[in-house]
Amino acid sequence: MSASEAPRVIPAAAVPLHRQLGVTDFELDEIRARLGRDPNDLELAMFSVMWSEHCSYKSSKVLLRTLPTAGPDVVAGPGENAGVVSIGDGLAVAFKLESHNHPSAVEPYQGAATGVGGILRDIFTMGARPIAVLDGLKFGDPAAPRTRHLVRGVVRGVGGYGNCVGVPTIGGELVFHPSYGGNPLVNVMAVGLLEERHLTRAVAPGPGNLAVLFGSATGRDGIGGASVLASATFGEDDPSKRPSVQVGDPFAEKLLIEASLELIQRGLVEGLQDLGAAGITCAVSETADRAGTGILVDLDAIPRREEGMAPFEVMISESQERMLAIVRPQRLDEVVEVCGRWGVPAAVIGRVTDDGLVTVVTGGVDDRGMPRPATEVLAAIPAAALTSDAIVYDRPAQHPTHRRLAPAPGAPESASDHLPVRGMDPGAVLRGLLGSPNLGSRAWVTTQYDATVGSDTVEASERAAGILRIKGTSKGLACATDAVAGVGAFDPYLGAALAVAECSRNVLVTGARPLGVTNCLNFGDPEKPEAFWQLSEAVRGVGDACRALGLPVTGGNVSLYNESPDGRIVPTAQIGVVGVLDDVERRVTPRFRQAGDIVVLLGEAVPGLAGSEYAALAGSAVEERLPSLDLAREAALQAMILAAARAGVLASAQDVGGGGLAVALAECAMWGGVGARLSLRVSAEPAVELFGESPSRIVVTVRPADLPRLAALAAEHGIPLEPLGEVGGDRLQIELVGGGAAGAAEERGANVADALDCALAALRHAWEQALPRALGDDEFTPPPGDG
Amino acid sequence: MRVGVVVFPGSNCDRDALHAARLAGAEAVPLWHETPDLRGAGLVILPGGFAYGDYLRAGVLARFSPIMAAVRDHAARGGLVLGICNGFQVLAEAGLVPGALLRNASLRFEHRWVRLSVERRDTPFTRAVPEGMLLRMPVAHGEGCYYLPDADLDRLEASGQVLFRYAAPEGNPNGSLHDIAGVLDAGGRVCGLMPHPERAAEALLGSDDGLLLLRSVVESTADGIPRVSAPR
Amino acid sequence: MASFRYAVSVMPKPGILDPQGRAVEQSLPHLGVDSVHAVRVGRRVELTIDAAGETDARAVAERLAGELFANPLIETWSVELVSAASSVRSAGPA
Amino acid sequence: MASFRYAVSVMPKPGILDPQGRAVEQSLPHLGVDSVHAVRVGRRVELTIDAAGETDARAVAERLAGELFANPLIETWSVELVSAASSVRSAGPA
Ligand SMILES: Nc1ncnc2c1ncn2[C@@H]1O[C@H](COP(=O)(O)OP(=O)(O)O)[C@@H](O)[C@H]1O
Ligand SMILES: [Mg+2]
Repeated sequence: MSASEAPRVIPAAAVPLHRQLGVTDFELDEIRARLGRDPNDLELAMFSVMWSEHCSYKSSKVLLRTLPTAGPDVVAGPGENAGVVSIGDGLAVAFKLESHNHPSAVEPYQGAATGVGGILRDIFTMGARPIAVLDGLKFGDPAAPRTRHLVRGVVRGVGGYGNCVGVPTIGGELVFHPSYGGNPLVNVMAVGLLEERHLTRAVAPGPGNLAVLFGSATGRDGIGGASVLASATFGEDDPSKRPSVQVGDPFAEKLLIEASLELIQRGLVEGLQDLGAAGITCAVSETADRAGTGILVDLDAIPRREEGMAPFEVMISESQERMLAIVRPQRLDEVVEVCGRWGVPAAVIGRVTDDGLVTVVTGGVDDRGMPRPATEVLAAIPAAALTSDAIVYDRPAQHPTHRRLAPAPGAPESASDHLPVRGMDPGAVLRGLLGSPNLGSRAWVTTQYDATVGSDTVEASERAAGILRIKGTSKGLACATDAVAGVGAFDPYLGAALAVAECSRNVLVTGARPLGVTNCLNFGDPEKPEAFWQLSEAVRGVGDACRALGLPVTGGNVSLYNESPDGRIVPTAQIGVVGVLDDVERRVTPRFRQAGDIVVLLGEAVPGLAGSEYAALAGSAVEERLPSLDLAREAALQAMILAAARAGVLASAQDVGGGGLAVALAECAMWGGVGARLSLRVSAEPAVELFGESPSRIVVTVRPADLPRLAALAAEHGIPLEPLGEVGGDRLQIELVGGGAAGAAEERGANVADALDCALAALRHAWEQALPRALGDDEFTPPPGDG
Repeated sequence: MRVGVVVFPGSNCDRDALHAARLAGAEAVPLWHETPDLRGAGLVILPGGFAYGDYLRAGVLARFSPIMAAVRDHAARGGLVLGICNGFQVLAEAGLVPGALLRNASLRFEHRWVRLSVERRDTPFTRAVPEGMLLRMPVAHGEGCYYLPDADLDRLEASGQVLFRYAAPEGNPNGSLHDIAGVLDAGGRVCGLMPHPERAAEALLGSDDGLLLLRSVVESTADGIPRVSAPR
Repeated sequence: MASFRYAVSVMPKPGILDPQGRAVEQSLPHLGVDSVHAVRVGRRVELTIDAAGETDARAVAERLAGELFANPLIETWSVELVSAASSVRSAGPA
Repeated sequence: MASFRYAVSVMPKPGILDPQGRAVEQSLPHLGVDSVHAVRVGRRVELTIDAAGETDARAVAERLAGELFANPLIETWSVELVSAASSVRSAGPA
């Protein structure tokens, strides 16, 4: 007998309903204050889902308000289903990141699949055609059978949904860290393209307009905490009949996309809202509240998939693939025709009113959609009370006593005094890093994703950013998503700021100008002061970095309570950035291009190996320092690289990220199919220079004749520049020179190389085998050629 | 010449096919699956995607769409039909080309760039392909493992109905028998292939080899009347 | 008019490679099971048919099985009358 | 030691959305069929188990059904003893 089946000490009836629904006594008082009376059971159920963390952002709202949201390109910022930024020519891009962590932990395939479905709906609700998906995935130890099961299921689920709806998955990240063992993260970013004139808002204006629900019928999916109501309603009924796992139907979603976009393009809807968390309750209350209206819902008109559903089940069901449109009565026939042609059922379920209330009735409405005398009113709640006037907390934050030195949850207990910064064979370390689960080729994942459907994909997958061209223009879009969990584990502020810097750098190295930031904040239980402190530090980090880099935050998502019996996840601010390339033909890629090109390092290493992949490989780094981030320096570097790309100086460019400079160089060489002969000045420790992950560095190559122009740009922006050598051959050779290297020489053992010298084939082999080996899949055949 | 691209519910490469057909110099029009009217198209493309979600078995539900009767007639009259990926699965389920497409041997969805050898250049689909050239284009499917019982397979080979094979270095992504990537019907007018030529129609996207197939069709029908070139 | 519920079982033909069955077999040792072999994975479709009698209903079921649910090139099928409700019992905790 | 062949039927739980069943129903009008409803699509796994007796064999089959073949969150299953050969008759031209 599992814990949940154990006989309750307190009989269920002794626990008041609101508490069973997760509503605190204090919150119940707040609800009473807003209603001026006691809520009935249905109203309580509606409040419980709308005042959940997921819908109300009650713990994070005070923090999110501090984020910068304004910018010259912003068309729609936070508060809408997705942020929208202009890219000129009357075109705009909608993009957003969202989590589906908990559903994916329970049922990885369906959890991830419905996560993709949910974020796509946020995009096309705005009037944008979804054109790209990126996924930020975090798991525990790849050798653990449970992790393998989760990774397989989640990757299949992301692909299963995205491939079927026909939106290419062009990027993302897969990160293993022990703290995610009991609580994986599945964050999905979607990007859509729209004509600005088709921008659609999630509003319910115009009393008398109709509320039309279209898409799948409503079943008992995703009825979580409120299922306690079911026992009140159904007595002894088998709880297994109340499935809370949602099953995705990408085929239905594809039809929903086409129907929705056609409705928008033909100007048939006044407002459009997808149904996500809290289902119909959320959709009607948010659209009404935004428009300052009310909505009357005729419960009996809502198409159901199952018989015998209780009113609360219908009102809070999270059945997938549904949309709510607000329609003028005279356009209803056309709306029904469009939906019908796409095979999408549609039903009028209510009307916009002017009383500011969400009213739920049963027993019939008159021709005007208004209640008859005999009609029973099941619920009547001010729309604002459910949404904009929902409860907000200012929670206590408390930083942990060991801020930087506390080992991350799951990290090995014993700390080594120092990392082996001397006496190592750098080539062996590089192969070890490329062969590690976090840095190896992602082909095992990306071959399961359709990256080319849509015929717009210019670059995908292994690169820093995915690039799409925009048909009918010379433009391109660069998209990336990043988190820096390794550093976030020690310092949530720094981890979040680094993630913003890295993600926008990833977009910039393609030559694209970043337009905006979306984010997904994955944290623990906000009621624990330490977890709330982590969240508030991370928001501060995102805000500071965005201000320094001149980037508006246009939207995002917050996922809290990411904890398991094994502990809390490390603070994880997942960042998404979209940028525009004026001429996609002139994009810059990381691939080394041509023998004789000069390899140049822009920026310089700062000490601090904690949180790096090198530290993870070496075993432990809890005594080490963290790298530091100088946001002014980062901004200058980003301005410089954009100027260099625009001037056409760059033959290639790659951001220095996980695994440090050596890994960045190895990637440029492997993907370009050509090596390099380099020498690196080592001022302090070879490990810091080669494998440290200090930010604000980019490796570029230029034609020899272009070096002076690059140097001039670097000088102009105050960026340190160091030519390292030249492209050529089939090996990556890095000679270590300077004071730091000389000091190390004495300690070098007889078998240790003086320089890093590896055949590309050996690097590629390590890199290609990393992930299949980590996941124990020996049947996978990596694609030949460049990733 | 006019290319018609069938839009089934769940097709998701229909726009790509229309775009590529236009790049190849054709006039391209969408054809709605409920309407059995080919709008005068000389070539009908059944595009990639997941018609009816690929539920039950890839291609099987689409096979019963009203437009398929018109496609069948078109083929019977010697009109050209090209099924790409899901379109190939529909053609196979409908019996318009021989064989069945089983789940990939890896049991995974496979998105990869592959290389195709062109087994015959005397067909309306391949006449513009230079001798000896391997065509580079992506595959993206979960059920593309070509199967025919042994005896039928021998007959297929003998009659020259194998048109494309997966070639080195990437090789066979799905376990198809005889590395078969695309086949012809007995009359040589209907072609099904798993890889996506329409996604390889511009150098910017990595390859324009796929355009050669569409150019071949445009050339074959330059005078408006498809020339018949039956397989050996 | 009466309702009849059928289960149509569709299995890969003998001789057709069944990678799913093979994958199941390969995963069995991890579960500590070594007594299982000849695993084949197919489909089961349940449907309710309204008809005047069983003969008529079965004819529809057989037709759908052969034309829709199974591909005769690669699959075999059988049609079985089950009770009006699903023949599969509910199992496992929710 | 004897051999027992089982068929495990795995079906979507009642109440759980079955996109496949729904798509099949939607396309039935194209086949001129309007008497069919409540279509559910599941899996059928056949396997042979070596054991001293049926009780032991069935225990293995039940365990695999619940742990491997079905996902108890969204699926139900049933285990049925079939003849040593596949219970599905061969049909259509080979
Ligand atoms: N971390 C965040 N940063 C900025 N905006 C956020 C963040 N989290 C949520 N938001 C904004 O709050 C609003 C509500 O989010 P959400 O409930 O996830 O929307 P939806 O239900 O449409 O998915 C959205 O406009 C979203 O962009
Ligand atoms: Mg939304």
